[in-house]
Amino acid sequence: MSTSTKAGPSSDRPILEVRQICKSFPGVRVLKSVNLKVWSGEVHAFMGENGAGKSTLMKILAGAYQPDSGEIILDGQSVQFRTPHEARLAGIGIIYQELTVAPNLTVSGNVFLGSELKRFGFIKDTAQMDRKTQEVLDRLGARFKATQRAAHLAVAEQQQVEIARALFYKSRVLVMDEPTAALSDRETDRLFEVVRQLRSEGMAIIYISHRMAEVYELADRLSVLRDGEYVGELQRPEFSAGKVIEMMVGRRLEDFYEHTKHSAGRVVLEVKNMSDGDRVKNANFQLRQGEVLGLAGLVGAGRTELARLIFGADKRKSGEVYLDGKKLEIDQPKDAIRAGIGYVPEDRKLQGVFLQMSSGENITMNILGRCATGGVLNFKKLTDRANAEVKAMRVRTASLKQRAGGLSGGNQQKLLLARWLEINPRVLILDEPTRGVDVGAKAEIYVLIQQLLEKGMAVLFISSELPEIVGVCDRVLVMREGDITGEVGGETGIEITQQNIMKFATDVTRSASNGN
Amino acid sequence: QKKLGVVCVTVGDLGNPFFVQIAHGAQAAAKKINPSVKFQSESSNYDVNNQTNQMDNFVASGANLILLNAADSKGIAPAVLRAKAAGVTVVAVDVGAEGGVDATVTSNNKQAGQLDGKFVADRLKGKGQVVVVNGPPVTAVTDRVAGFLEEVKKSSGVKILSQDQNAGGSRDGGLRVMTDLLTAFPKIDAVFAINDPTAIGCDLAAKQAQRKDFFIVGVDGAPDVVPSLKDKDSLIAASAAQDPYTMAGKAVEIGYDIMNGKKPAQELTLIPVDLITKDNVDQYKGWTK
Amino acid sequence: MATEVTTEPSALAAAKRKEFTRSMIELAGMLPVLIVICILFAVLTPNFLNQNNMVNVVRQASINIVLAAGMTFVILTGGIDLAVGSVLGFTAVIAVVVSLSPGLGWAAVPAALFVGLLVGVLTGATVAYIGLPPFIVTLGTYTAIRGAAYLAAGGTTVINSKIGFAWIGNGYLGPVPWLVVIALLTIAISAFILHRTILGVHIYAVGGNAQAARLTGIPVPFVLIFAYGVSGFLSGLGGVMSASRLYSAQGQLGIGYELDAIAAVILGGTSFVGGIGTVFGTLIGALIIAVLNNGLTLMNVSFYWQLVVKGAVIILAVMLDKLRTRGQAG
Amino acid sequence: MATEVTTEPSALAAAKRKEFTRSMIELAGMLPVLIVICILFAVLTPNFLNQNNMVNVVRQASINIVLAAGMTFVILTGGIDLAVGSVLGFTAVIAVVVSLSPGLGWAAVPAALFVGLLVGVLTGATVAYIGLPPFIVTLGTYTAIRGAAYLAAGGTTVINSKIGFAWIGNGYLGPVPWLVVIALLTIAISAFILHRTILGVHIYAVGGNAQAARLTGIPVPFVLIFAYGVSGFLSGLGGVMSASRLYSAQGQLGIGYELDAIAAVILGGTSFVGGIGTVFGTLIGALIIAVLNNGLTLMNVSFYWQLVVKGAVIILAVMLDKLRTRGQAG
Ligand SMILES: Nc1ncnc2c1ncn2[C@@H]1O[C@H](COP(=O)(O)OP(=O)(O)OP(=O)(O)O)[C@@H](O)[C@H]1O
Ligand SMILES: Nc1ncnc2c1ncn2[C@@H]1O[C@H](COP(=O)(O)OP(=O)(O)OP(=O)(O)O)[C@@H](O)[C@H]1O
Ligand SMILES: [Mg+2]
Ligand SMILES: [Mg+2]
Repeated sequence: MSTSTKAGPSSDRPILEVRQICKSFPGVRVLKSVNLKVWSGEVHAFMGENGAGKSTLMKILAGAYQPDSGEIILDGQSVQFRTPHEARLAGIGIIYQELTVAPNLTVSGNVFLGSELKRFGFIKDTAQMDRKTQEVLDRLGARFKATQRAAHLAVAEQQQVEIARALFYKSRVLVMDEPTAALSDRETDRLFEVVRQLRSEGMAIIYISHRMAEVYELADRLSVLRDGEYVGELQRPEFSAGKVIEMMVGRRLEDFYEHTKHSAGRVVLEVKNMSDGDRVKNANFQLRQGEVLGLAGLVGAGRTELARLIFGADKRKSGEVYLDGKKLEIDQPKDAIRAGIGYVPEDRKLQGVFLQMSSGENITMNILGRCATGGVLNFKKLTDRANAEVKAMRVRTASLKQRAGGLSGGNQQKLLLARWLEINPRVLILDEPTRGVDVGAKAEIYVLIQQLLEKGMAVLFISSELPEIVGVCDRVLVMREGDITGEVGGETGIEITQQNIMKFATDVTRSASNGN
Repeated sequence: QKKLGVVCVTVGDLGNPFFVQIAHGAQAAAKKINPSVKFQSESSNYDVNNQTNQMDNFVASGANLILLNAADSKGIAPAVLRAKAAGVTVVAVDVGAEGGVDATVTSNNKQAGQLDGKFVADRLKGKGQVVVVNGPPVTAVTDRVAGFLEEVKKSSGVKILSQDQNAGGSRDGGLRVMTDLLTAFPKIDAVFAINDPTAIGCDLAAKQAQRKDFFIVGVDGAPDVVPSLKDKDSLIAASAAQDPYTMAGKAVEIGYDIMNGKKPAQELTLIPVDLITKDNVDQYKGWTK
Repeated sequence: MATEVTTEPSALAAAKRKEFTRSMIELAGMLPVLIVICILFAVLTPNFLNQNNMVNVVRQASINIVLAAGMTFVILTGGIDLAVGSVLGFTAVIAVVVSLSPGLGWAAVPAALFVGLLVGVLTGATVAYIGLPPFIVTLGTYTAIRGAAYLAAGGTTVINSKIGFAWIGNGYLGPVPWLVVIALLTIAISAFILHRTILGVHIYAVGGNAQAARLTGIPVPFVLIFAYGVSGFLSGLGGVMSASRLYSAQGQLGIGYELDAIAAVILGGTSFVGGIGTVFGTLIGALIIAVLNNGLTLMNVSFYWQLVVKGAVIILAVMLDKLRTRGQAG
Repeated sequence: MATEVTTEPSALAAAKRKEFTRSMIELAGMLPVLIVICILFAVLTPNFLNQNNMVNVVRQASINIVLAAGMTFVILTGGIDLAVGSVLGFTAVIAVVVSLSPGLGWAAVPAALFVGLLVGVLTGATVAYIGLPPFIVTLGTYTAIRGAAYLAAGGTTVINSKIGFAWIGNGYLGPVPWLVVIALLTIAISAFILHRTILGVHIYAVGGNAQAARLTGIPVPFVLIFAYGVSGFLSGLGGVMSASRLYSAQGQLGIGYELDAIAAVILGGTSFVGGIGTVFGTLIGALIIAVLNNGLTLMNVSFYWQLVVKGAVIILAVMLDKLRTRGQAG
């Protein structure tokens, strides 16, 4: 994980300049006169809180949206992109934040989506596309084939499809909007290698991420956006977490992972021989009261699958779950919830939040029974509970009636946490709870986790972001290809470090032979 | 003597008692000729493409005699041609059909309309406002309406208030359309409904609106209209009665004769209709069973 | 780590205002469109506004209102029920047939409602447990139950001119026909279930995000069975209303009613995607359709032109609604 | 960056095998169900398997095949087209009316096809640019165009017994009726467009993930207009086939055809969600429906029972398909 040395403009003229861009959606001004300069051969980090307008600006650059006013200057020339295709031809590539993979198409179909190779002008050249895609996939070290359907790819693999798509064109500027949100360390490292190589080839890369560590590692320069307004930029030597966060949120924020180690209590949850015959092989572990047990591993290691098995969301092949020494009969999530197990799923939008329902309804979804007589809801009670949670969790919502879909990712995540806190589970499983969440909200979520522990809960914490695992967990289990291959922290005597975790997460023998 | 092995019938709508009687009449007549006859009835739902398919399927299943109640007398012609080419005898019932059917047996729909029209004109003494509650645009219906209009228009004092509201030929359609027409026209003297279900629907609508300023005439002489005719409070005054059961039986007999080389006297056999009114309903025997 | 996050008051206020406008617009829904249509008819035809005719319109809408209320439940879960018209026909026949059996007259209404409920519950179970697409399941029942209706009626019209429950279709409660009372009660009870009970929240949740609903412990199969059950039950009620109004029933009763019911629901602003919509909207939608039918007939527009106008108005209404709510969408 | 990631051969092979099984199952689709039904009929009724009857079945399916092929395009984009039956009726009337105009006989077929295309394109544009739900737009056209069909026919049957394009509906190419040739050609061309051209990929992409399609620069509005345009055009072709077969047309021609077309598409394995399905599947689906109609008639099953059996078979077929592909789903 070496840090790049080369930095800064290689010529006087930026390859891309954005001047005074404004953009409104009906009822909201998202961008207010934003400026940005990007030079060839640099990685330019672009930071800001959830909803600051980063993605919107990038979509304008990529021709997906039209700006209301302002100018884009590419290589000294004022340009206007009416379609994504035009932007692509002009040399601007983009990896969108929300995955733009069509699940029903093959990988190569996705890579060439919108710019298919053709014969006679309209017949698709499948063979050619497959071949070229496979070349790029190999270069990215992808473990899937060009001819495969995209539907069954993991999120990280879909991310690789996006990357492959962007690499295809000789882009002069490449926008990466949170490309690592779904990646774990190994894929992230590989992506960084690609980014560095592209930089050395003279490409300009705009890199958006909520992970400070990545920005440190990769960026040469950094611009910050707050509430649609351009705040300023920092050169690499000026980077510091405090400063960046201050620029982003407009105030100081210290000590990111504040974690008081807890003395683990008695065993609350015990999982024995858990297996689904496919992705999870015979998992055994114990979870103690008042501890945060991390579950680390590469993407696809089977962590989510294990969590879902415990929760009863998927069919298990074998395995038992004990809570406080009592065996549980869990066939579906309902049973797990009744027993006192909560689960915050990894895909917020798909599996967690009810986007079309109000914030209040989202929070109280699990306590309807308690706030009702004979099935008829007591709205006073519900509103009180929801208000209390909104206050306690500092959910930023206009009112309890605001649709959850209108909230930022961090705030949606808080709704989910609030929902579970309302029923006070004994065990809470958090699957990637900070994915795509900005630093401010992340810090708040960590604080919340501490509060849960103080209430006597036990937390199973799944994350692909190693610094976070290291910072938050008391003990960490590491999974690889469906097996729990190791444990660090706690009584093992092995210190919780990224290196120690990675040792268990990767097949040491194989990665050694790869010389990686 | 050729054997009557398979008899097939396709009619407009097997949900309508009238057509069900056609099927029953045909089956009974066929059974009389050959007790082990295979009998098949289909409903075209007034869709001529569908009916074309049914005709083809009949031919494929080895029919000797097809009774055709055409959804569209012209559109069905190619199917008739194909059936004829395959050596099947085709008799049109209730509605004429082109394409060279061997015979046609029909109640005189135009006459039914005319009888009703004459009744209305007479009772109104040639002067009044008349509403026609129309039905699906099939010939059996358009013929009735044409006959009715032809007759009432002979009297210059008759004014047609409405004649193109489609009540679908059903009770609920009649009820719905008539309710609106009653609102639209505060003064009505007579109503012509294209069949009895529609007429009963109109009667129900009048009851609900508490209107008694007019009378209703229908077509069919269906069993359910008989009590209405007998009922003094009912506005239904007359119905031009057909006899589907007899008509279909006749058609089978004629068809069987043709199969055996006995041509009927004339190609078109018209079963006359009778006008049943409140006065003569007690003598009405109803549809033969 | 006691970081205080101060929210910008201006942004929050703007969001609040937006929230308010949205909920007002949602509440009003298609009401403005209905009012515009009514004003047009009032100007164009003198009889339209008289009180009798207004009662008339609602009475004519009543069966569709009842069917559409059930359809609202189903569409809210993200499904569809094509079978409502067939079930209406089948149950109407059953009601009349049972009412004709000596000594069993009292059982006519319960029998029809029960059969409707049963069909709905079975449909729901098929959708919930076997996971078949609702469109195809109900296309199957649409066809099969139509056949059953013909069979039950023996291919003719079954008639009972002394039907025991004639008051439903022809009686009045004060100046209001029972049909109207039943329709409005159906809307009120549906609204109560949808907006005031746990089950209601669960229905919206399942329609909005079935996966999330399962993961929050909502009994998704039960919710689906309930929704289709309601639709079936209300179709049975529609059958009873129809039979009582006509003193009779026949196999083809209710053909095509499903499209009117669906149109009412969608005109009422309920989304096919599920999870969005209200049963009040459905009421407005059903009234729009009934007013169109009534007004055009009063204007003596020919049946053919009525079709053209009705089709055009359906599209225009939704278009207008779209334009009206544009900007509030975010 | 010459890092080679060695993938575990076993896992990869397993994945490949799975992928292969899946695509085989997808390709075969409902074919096994069709075959089972055919075998049943062959055993139960002697006339079913004779060659004439086989040609018969396909000829009877031909119009539905053409409509369903167009419907496949629309459903693949995640939409629906309820208007196909109405457009068929309208264009059939137009074809006959034009064929009757002196000197314009040659224009009959082009006119019908053009009108169908136009309706489809306008529908597509409304869906694409105004963003109205396809169900409601086509419910509107379903109603309005039915009215137009009645008006064009003047409420009666328009007839031309010397229709210039009679060969379409009644001629043969060798032993095969032209109707069948046209239906199969339609399937072949549709398959070519869907599976071999860029436009095809775009249709699947729009149905699979409309947002992704937009962001990657696929001209989503054009794709939608094309899909609805195809459906309209093929409905027009259906109208021509129908008019030619009957030497005539009337306003109510094609009522209810949309349900048969949709049923064929869904039986053929195309998903309502969009983006999944093939036009070969649609062919199988249409044949299943035609075989059912034909076989049940040959077996002398009563009309009422035919409905019951058809409905049950539709549900059973999808259920069977579900069970068959279960396990391959992961
Ligand atoms: N199509 C749209 N219509 C209306 N509002 C939108 C639309 N797209 C984005 N917004 C709003 O614009 C604001 C900026 O969104 P954007 O996605 O650019 O934020 P971001 O900085 O990328 O946030 P994140 O870090 O969460 O990705 C948000 O308030 C969002 O709700
Ligand atoms: N319900 C499911 N159906 C099909 N595939 C699934 C399902 N859940 C997980 N997978 C796949 O199983 C593999 C293991 O994923 P899982 O989510 O369990 O691992 P993970 O270590 O949590 O990785 P991630 O970081 O992607 O969540 C991935 O390829 C994923 O796409
Ligand atoms: Mg973003
Ligand atoms: Mg995971």
